[in-house]
Amino acid sequence: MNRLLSDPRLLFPAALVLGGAYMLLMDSGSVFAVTDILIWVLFAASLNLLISFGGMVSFGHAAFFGLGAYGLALAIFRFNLPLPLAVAAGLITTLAGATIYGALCVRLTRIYFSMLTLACAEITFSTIFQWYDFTGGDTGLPRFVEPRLGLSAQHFGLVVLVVVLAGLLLLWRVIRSPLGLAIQAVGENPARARALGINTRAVQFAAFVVAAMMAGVAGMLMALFYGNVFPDYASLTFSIDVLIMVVLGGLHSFSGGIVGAVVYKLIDHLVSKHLMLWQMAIGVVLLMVIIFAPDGVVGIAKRLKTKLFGEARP
Amino acid sequence: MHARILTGLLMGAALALSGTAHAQSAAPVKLGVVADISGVCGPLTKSGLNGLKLAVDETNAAGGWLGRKIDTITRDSKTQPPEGAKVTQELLSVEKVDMITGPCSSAVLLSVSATAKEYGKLLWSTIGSTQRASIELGHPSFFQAQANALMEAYAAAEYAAKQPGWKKIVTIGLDYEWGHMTVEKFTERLKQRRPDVQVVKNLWPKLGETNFSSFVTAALAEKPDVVLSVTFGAATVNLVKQAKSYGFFEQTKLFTFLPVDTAIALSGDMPEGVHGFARAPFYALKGTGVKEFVEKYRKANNGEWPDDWAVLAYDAFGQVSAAVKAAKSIDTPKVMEALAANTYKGMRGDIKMRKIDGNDIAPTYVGVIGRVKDYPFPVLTNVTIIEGAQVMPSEDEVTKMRAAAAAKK
Amino acid sequence: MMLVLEGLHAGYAQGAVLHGIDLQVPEGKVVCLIGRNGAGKTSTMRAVVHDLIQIGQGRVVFDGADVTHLPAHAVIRLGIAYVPEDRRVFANLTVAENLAVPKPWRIAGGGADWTIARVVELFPQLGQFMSRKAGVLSGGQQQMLTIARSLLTNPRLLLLDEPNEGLAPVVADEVIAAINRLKAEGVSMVVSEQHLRLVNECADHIYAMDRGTIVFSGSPADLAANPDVVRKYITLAQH
Amino acid sequence: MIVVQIVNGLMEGAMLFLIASGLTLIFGVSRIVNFAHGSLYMLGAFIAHSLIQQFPPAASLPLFFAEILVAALLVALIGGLIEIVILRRIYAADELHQLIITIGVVLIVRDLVRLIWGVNDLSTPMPEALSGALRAFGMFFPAYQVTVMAIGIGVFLGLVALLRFTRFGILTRAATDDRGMVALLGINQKQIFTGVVTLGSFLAGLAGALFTPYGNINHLLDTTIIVGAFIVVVIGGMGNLYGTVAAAVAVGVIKALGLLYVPRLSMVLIFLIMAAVLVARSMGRKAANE
Repeated sequence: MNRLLSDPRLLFPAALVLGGAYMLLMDSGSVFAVTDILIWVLFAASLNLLISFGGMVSFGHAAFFGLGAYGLALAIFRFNLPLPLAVAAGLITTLAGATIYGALCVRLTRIYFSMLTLACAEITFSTIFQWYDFTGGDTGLPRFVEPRLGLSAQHFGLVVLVVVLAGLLLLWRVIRSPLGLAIQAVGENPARARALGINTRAVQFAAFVVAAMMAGVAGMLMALFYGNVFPDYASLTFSIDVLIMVVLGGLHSFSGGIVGAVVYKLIDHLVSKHLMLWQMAIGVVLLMVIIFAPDGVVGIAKRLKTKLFGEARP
Repeated sequence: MHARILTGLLMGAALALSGTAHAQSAAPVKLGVVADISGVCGPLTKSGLNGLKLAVDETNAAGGWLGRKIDTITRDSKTQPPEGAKVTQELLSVEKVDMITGPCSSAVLLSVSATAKEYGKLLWSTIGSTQRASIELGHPSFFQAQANALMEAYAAAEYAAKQPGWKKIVTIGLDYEWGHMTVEKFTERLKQRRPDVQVVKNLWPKLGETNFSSFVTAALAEKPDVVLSVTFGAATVNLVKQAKSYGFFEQTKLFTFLPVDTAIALSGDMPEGVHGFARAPFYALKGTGVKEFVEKYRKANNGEWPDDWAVLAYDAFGQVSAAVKAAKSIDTPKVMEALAANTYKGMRGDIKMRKIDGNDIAPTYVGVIGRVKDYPFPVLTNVTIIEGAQVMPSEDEVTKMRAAAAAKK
Repeated sequence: MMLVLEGLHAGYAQGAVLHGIDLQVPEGKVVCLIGRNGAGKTSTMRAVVHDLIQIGQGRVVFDGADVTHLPAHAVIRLGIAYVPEDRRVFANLTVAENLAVPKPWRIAGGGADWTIARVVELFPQLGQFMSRKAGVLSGGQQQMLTIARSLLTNPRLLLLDEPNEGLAPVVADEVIAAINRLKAEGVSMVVSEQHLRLVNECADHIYAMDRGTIVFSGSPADLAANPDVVRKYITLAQH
Repeated sequence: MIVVQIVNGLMEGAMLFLIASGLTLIFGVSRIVNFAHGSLYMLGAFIAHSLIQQFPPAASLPLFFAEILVAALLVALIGGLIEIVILRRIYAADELHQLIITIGVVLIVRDLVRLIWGVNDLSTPMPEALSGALRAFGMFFPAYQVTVMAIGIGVFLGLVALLRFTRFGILTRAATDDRGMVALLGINQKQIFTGVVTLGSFLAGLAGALFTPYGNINHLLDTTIIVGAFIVVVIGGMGNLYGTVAAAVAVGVIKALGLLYVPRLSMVLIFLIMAAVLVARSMGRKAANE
């Protein structure tokens, strides 16, 4: 049973069927909430690839979320391109950003890498924020398209589900591929990887681009979901939120980013009614998790499981 | 193994989220408040919420709307547009609110407005004032209860045009939409009225700047007659305090956005003679019920004075209230119809919404800072009221602006 | 016994590297750890002072006291000093400042107390460079500085990790002379190396390591009688 | 005109230095990217505000500076407590966990400030004696800013002396080079960490307290300040006090001149410099791979 569930060939179709049923059967309110979570799941999973497997902590992952969203929105709003071409434009914009930033960032390691990603993201944010004539500046491009392309909540939710699952599957495949193994080798110990003849920079660059592209896809989904784009998509707040999700979920496992996004959004939802104290609530949870359960929610679950069902077989 | 946790969590999430969609009871009217509680807009929002609460409580005490109580459901947009869209969607689809109010920042207002449009539910704004919400992106369920930013820029220009000594102007505008639009439209209108006036320099501090000294010296270097500062809240306080130490107020004049909260924040540090424009300074209001409101408000809020945001929230609710009564319905089209048809006698005098852009034909208050014995903080004196009708873009212009925005696509 | 390791297991995040080390250092003696790169010599020393490594099973006993779970600085304060392989001088501090960091945690009494004057006497070169940044010193000078710096904590046991690695023969001679002088003063030592020089010149007892275990234990004479051990676990000396 | 702007830039540089110096010291020793530094700055500002409200210094400059100092000391105490209660538990954790925990502190402090002082903009009167401008060389020099600049220079010299000549300073620099080795010489790292974090917090609190009468304070000061402080610390070489001075002055001057010549690029400009410094670092030295 266990093995069956951890096998992607069964897991993903199962998630598709269950999720699809959920999307089609539930009321719009719940579908909206789950759609929003799914988009963050893909965003967080993409950062998780970079952090948990590549050992690269990006402070500026939202840059690509923003680039994807704006690439798509501008293609539609400024150039009246049809959706497929706009999607291509979003991907190309993200790819361009990822190539430039990635080439620069992978030259650095650890905190210097993080700081450079921060600088790159802030440059992206500032450019979007200040380029009024083109990007619409701080007020963005509200309603550049009908929210959800005019689809019903349920149908759009289904589209998001399919895209997000496909994205996750792709990330999963990347991690299991030779490239993924190289990424992990570099992430664990760059010196040893170099000694094994791996071109560490090339591998890190590849990981950076893959993660960025998935973040771009998430950004495009968000843009279409609300029919709006705003500079906030590329903001430090978004970068930090997604970083928190990954840590909250737990490092060093594929599900960390996914679980983290879900848990973060749930906490956010639960405390959102306590208007004055939601930040403190998230702060306290973060402190608790890092001090008492540094391997995150996934780690807690693993330990619980070991306790309940005995030692897990590797 | 991961998989099981994942599915479990997703299921849990679904249950938790759907659980909030409790059954509808026909009784209360639900008013969704999308408020920018955390973030730059926090202070303005807090006053606005106080004003709204006072109005809702009074209305409920008097039996509510059409015999139905009013429930407010408040959410924090965190001053982030995507979050604003998200909570609006939640309020409309899960909580099934009947109307929405609240946003402060232009960007959040626009994102909330886009979602409200989709549901055709009334959205009224009392803090956020970007004209994009009423004109370019206007829609039949949007109601702007104050002079929008464009009208305000024109009003400021009308006032400036009447100051014969103001010939050479430097502008300091926060580097975002409100700053840029106001500087641009102010200049445009002023040039029409007074071709002899020159705007010699535009300076653009970034949003969130705390050190204005370089901007002050750069402005003073031009030896202007007046400096127009399109800033609000913290930025205005920083600018005024820092300008003082350069002897700014001995060398030139300042003309800026000065709602009551900013004047209170500056208090003792506010130099006399600063020219300011505001949306609803209670001490300058000539309409009905002002004195009673101030008393009630202070009693409910530990003696705090109501600022423009509190007044506007209260006054706008009164206006909607009257429209609901007149329409005998809370349906958006009917309420909008009533808003456009009826004149409301509020604190800002007789006021009425214009149908084409859903904008109140509302005044702007402009004056000079002075001190009077009634209030422990500086107030605008010799207040000129620039009537909304005088600065509103005509219906033709609105149509043209909408067409231009559509063509720019 | 000065130091006893009992069935010690230890490792890093990536996995275990020591698999049950048993080792004893008698008071006043020099024990040599030999073995090739990656045999576990450095990890063994780190396990004693808890530097960067996590201890699993087993015990570390120093002078009769169990120190297995003490933090690094507390172990040092009991009288162990560690001179790491890569020296780790404070590059941006001057030689004098480097020497000002340690404190004589253990007051030995009498002439055994180390002072700056005495370490300079041991390594006269250091005296000339007191105000120079440690980062610009040569490898040999850095090695001397590191040993001197460690001595200023007044250790009873000194752990020297490949002190001759990468040093010119002349400088290595100087280091060996210093080791012999310390031995004469009664400091117990654990010295690791890949070659045979130190073994021949100072060792009282020898352990050979391979893949995280002890594969040989004996006196220099025992080692000489086992050419197989030498061939298998020692890199042939280049000099 | 340019001269005036450069002078302004220098004065802003002094303020930036006060904020960034503590951050760089803490980073140097603990390698923690301390997002909570901005929160401590904000606390300094609010505590100074409350003190000045409670005991108005009126014309008494000594009382005013005493209040500033008390505010900074209280922040130092809070910072020390945060180190002992929270940060100390995670020195062995990886950098990401350390970073996130400081973000947790930011979120908690921000809500605490909202609870205690509310959300309104607060302004504190400037002491009469420092509110004017000094006139020299045909230019206005605002007395308060000149004072802050003098304090900035004083703090710099004090820090240099502290780091050079005291045992605490030598240990701090040694720990900045290699904190593991410091422990291997028998020094209890925790004491150095607590000391440095307390000192850094004091500097953050001092900067915040000094800002109080100069501008408007609200619960957003933390975010407003922290990114700027990071930029200075990164350009200055992360952990390098001298570099931080140079970077603070450079950023101050570039900002002041930038608004004259490239007003619309001011935001991007500083980040471009930061990126350029980092990239140059990767090309120039191997220092990035430590």
